[in-house]
Amino acid sequence: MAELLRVEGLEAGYGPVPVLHGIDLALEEGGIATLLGANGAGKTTTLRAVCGMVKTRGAIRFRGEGIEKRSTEDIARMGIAHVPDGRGTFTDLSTEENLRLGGYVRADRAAVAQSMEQMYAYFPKLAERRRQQAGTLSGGEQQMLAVARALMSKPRLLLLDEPSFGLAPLIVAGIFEILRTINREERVAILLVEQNAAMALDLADHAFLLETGRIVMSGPAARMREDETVRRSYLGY
Amino acid sequence: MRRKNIALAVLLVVACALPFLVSNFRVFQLTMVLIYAIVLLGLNMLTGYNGQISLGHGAFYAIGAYTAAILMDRFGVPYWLTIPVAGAVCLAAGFLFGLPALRLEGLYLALATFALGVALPQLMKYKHLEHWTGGVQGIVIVKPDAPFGIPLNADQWLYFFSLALTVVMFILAVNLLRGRIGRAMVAIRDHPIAAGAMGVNVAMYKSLTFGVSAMYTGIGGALGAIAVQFVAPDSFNVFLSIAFLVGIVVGGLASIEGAIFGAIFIQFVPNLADQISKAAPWAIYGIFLIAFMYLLPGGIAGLIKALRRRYDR
Amino acid sequence: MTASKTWAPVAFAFALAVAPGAFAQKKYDPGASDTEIRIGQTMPYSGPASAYGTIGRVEAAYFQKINDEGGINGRKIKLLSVDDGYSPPKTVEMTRKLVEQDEVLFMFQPLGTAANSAIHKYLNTKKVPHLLVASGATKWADPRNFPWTMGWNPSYQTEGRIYAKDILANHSSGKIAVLYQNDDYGKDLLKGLKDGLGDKAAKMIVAEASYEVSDPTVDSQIVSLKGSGADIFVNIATPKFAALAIRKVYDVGWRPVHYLNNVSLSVGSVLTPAGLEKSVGLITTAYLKDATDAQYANDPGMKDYLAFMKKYYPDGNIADSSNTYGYSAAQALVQILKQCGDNLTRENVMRQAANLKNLQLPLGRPGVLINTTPTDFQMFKSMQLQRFDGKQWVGFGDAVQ
Amino acid sequence: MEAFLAQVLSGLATGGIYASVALALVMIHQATHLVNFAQGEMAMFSTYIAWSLIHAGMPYWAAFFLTIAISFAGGVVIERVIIRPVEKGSVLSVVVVFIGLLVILNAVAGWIYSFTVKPFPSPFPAEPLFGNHYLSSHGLGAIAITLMVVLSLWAFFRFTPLGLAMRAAAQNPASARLVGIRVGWMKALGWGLAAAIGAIAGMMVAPIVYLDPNMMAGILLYAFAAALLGGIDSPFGAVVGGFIVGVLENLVGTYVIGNELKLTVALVLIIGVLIVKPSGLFGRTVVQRV
Repeated sequence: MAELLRVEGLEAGYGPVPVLHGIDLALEEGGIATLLGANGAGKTTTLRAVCGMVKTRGAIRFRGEGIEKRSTEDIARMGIAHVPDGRGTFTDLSTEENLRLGGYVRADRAAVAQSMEQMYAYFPKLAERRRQQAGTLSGGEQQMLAVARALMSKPRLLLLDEPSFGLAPLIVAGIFEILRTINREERVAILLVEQNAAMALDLADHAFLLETGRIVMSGPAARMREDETVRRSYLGY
Repeated sequence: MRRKNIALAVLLVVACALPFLVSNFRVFQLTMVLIYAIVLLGLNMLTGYNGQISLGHGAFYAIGAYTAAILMDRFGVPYWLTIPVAGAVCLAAGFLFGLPALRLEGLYLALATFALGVALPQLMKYKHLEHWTGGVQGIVIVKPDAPFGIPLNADQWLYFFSLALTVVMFILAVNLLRGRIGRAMVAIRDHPIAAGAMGVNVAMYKSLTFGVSAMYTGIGGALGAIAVQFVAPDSFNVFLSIAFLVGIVVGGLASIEGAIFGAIFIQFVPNLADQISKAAPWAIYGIFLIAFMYLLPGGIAGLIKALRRRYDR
Repeated sequence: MTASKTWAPVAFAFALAVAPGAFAQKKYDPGASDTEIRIGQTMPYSGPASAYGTIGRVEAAYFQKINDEGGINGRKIKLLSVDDGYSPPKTVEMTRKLVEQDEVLFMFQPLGTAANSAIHKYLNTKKVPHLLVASGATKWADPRNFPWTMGWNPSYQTEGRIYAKDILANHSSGKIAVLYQNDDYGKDLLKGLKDGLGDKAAKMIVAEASYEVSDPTVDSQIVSLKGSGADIFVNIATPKFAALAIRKVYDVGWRPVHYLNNVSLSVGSVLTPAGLEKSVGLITTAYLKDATDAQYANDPGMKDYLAFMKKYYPDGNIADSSNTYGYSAAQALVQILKQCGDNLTRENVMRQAANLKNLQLPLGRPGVLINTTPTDFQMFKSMQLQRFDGKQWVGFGDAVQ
Repeated sequence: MEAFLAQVLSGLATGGIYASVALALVMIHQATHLVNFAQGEMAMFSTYIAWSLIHAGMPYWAAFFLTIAISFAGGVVIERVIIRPVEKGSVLSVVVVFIGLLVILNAVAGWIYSFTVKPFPSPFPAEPLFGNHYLSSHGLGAIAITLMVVLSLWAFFRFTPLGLAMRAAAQNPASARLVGIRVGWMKALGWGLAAAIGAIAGMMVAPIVYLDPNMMAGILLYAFAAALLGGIDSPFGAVVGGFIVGVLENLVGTYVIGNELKLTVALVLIIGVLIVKPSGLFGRTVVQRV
């Protein structure tokens, strides 16, 4: 299986405050990896660093190409879709317009329309809310919208930041189910940041554990799940 | 700290000596610098420290000026007594305008104050106010002579009067801004929500800042009226408000000494601009404005601070 | 009898000694020397009234021409014209600079009523001539209280009275509507009109409407005025608004007897924008010729003016009546300075300014002469009524007082 | 009654002027969430460009469209060169730059073209339509063009991907970048569009108020009032707001407080709307749920 993303010695921060102190990670095409860690460990910053939203040092290679100097727009156009924390919904626009924006970078109009129908098939709730102002959707619907919008660009890599945040367990389960389906059917790789480590490890095939800006442990998800530290600190049993 | 005190003392001695060294006309110009410094200090409290943009402070300057002129002309009130009255009137006017303005953020406040600055001169001509304001003709007032037989001419006396007032206003401002109130003002500018959460009464502070800022400006206006000996609606057009804004930007936002640099700038640079280009003096002014924003966002005060830091090291 | 005879030669000799002229010693006040006469001026080169800045420019150009031709009695004129942004505080500052630091002999044509009001007292206290003030307020001709100030424009009140007189003579049963600019100039002219109408004013004026220079149009005012049923319209507006009013009056189908104030008589910059066909029948007063009026195409004074503009002020707009205005004021000043001879004291400058006799300026309307005396500082006392025929202004009647 | 009607009609004519300038203001706001104080002066400057072209012998409509194109390019350049460097700074720095721009454009226009008023041609017939005396053909034509501009804008924002991208970029720049929108260019494009609309506004206004460097000075404040009244994010609202302000100004000026206090009316309107209903009559109030 070919390597999709490789990060080496990644450092990043906000202004003078460093957050990441040299991170290495890799992800295969079509794989799912999860970043675990406490609040403030640097998970969100890692995702932001990958898509050029913060100043970084170190190497980031996507499909063999260095992207650390690229702008967010270019990175998005290369096939990395990011569902940021807070979901980044365009609240004043309608559901459908949000989806259309997801497919903004694709030239083929017919294919975009097809993708849109596909999203409505994955998330029937969104089809019902097609014309509704996105800001008025429920939290779960907004999360679905965010994922759907990201998928509209036909990405190779989906960066997901806390998709379960603030949602009822039932809804979270639904979303994760769809993520699994999408990963399987569309061959989209996923890099997932998640508070709910149990669910994340369930979904992922590989996991990285972050502590204060460093990767302290990594390995196949199944093995990580067995680890004593992980279990005690993140799985809570 | 000691070095700073020495510098201030030297500055004050120079300021006291100047009127005996230069011509009366220069003394008048220096008086205007002092007046503008008071105004800019007031505007800087509002815009620099508290983050509320005003494009209409010329209106408060006008209210202060008219208060002084009407009191002197119609009621024979001595000039020195008009200053606190003008300050009080503007404090009230600023507070009242600040109340609704509270709800306006950034650009919208700029817009509302801009409208105020444009509309107020027209109000001064209103026929029902004409009896007081002198309508379009304005009011001519008499420049006060030095009291108690002090051997100073009228220009020099007014200069020292303004100097004393400036010193008092600056000391008040320093105490205000460096203390609890000043910290609250800055907190509101930088983190309005956090400031509210920490128990700062944001609404009260904002309107109060507006009031105090207007008070400073009004005191400047009253002094300005006495120095110029004339008020008319034409004196307070929207360009005046813009000049004040230019003053705090060039002098240095959120800087107390910046008010002085800004005052020197708006007093003398228009004359320079006029000499550079008779065709379009304001174009030069506009270029200055934008250039400062790009090259010296901290204004002259920021530049001096940076230079001193380098020199100290 | 005997005594006076004995003393007569002595008195004569004494008179010669003090009289200005060939026998006089060269006498100078600050600003004057053997080679130069320094003059100060404030002008709104920037700010809301910058349209008038061209007056200062055309005057500087005219003095350049005079200097190129050898100056006045061998002295060059140096005009220090500075920007006051139309802001009275700045006028005060710049005037003090000119008087106290640059030591000008006198102030020439500072512009604006408010600006001049701000320096009125100062210059009279300092005894510095405040000459040919560029404003038509009546207060500039008050030699008893302000002997150092003399205006240039015919006073607005006088102009208003001239219209009143014509109305009373020709349309005494009419109903009058007035549009005026809400400032000193508009109100002064309106006052003159009312004074001229006397006790009939209250009855005859059926509607008044003011506008502000910040108004985009005067449409609403014109509609109201038309609604008053008036059949006489007095248009007291500066060029842009006068043009707006002329056009609107015509467009709403109102055909009153239309008096247009003098500041807006320019064919090029008022009547053409308003539409010449819409301007037919307008009545105004004039003291200067209009450079855009075809009837002066072969007028020698006008030809000189156009040649001057071409050579010395090619950027200037011929259609702008501010340029003929400044040119004429500069010529009047040159006459005053010529009369001063070598006695260039402030007192003598003022004395000569108050001693202009039947001066016919090249651009003055025929019969409109300048006369001043120590008790009468009003430059223009007579103006001529004229009517627009669709192409040019045609004078009618005599020059009226 | 006839007088009243006449005031309303002439108010509509003036309202059309406010509407067109307000539209340009709304436009920049849509693209950048800024209120451009220099909008009026930009429109004035564009109109001078048109005037120069027409005086050089170009036919009206050719000059009209060329001016729009030049103004569009000018707007883009202004954004890239002048606004960009301060965009990330405080609101104050943006306001200061706007003010600087206003002052420069006004002074330069006066310097190049002098302050004398110039007549500006209208593409519409001189004869009034339907024999009414209060709305000239030009007034009606200008209103029609304004409405056309609003409609095409509405369609552009509603139906084209580019329009959608511009709205997204203004609303949530971070998210817009994540979907691959070049936010910087969207803003520049917004400025270009606003400048182009301003140019149309200027060319429609100038035949009514004559062309001079201070042409927009009086209009801008009323246009602000109109834009705010209609809702600063609603092009349609801006146009309706313009008409309301125009009529209101006439009626209040004529029947209530007299013509001397019209600016005060605008002031009260601006502050009143901002306080009572900041979203204006037609602006969207966003309901946020978390």
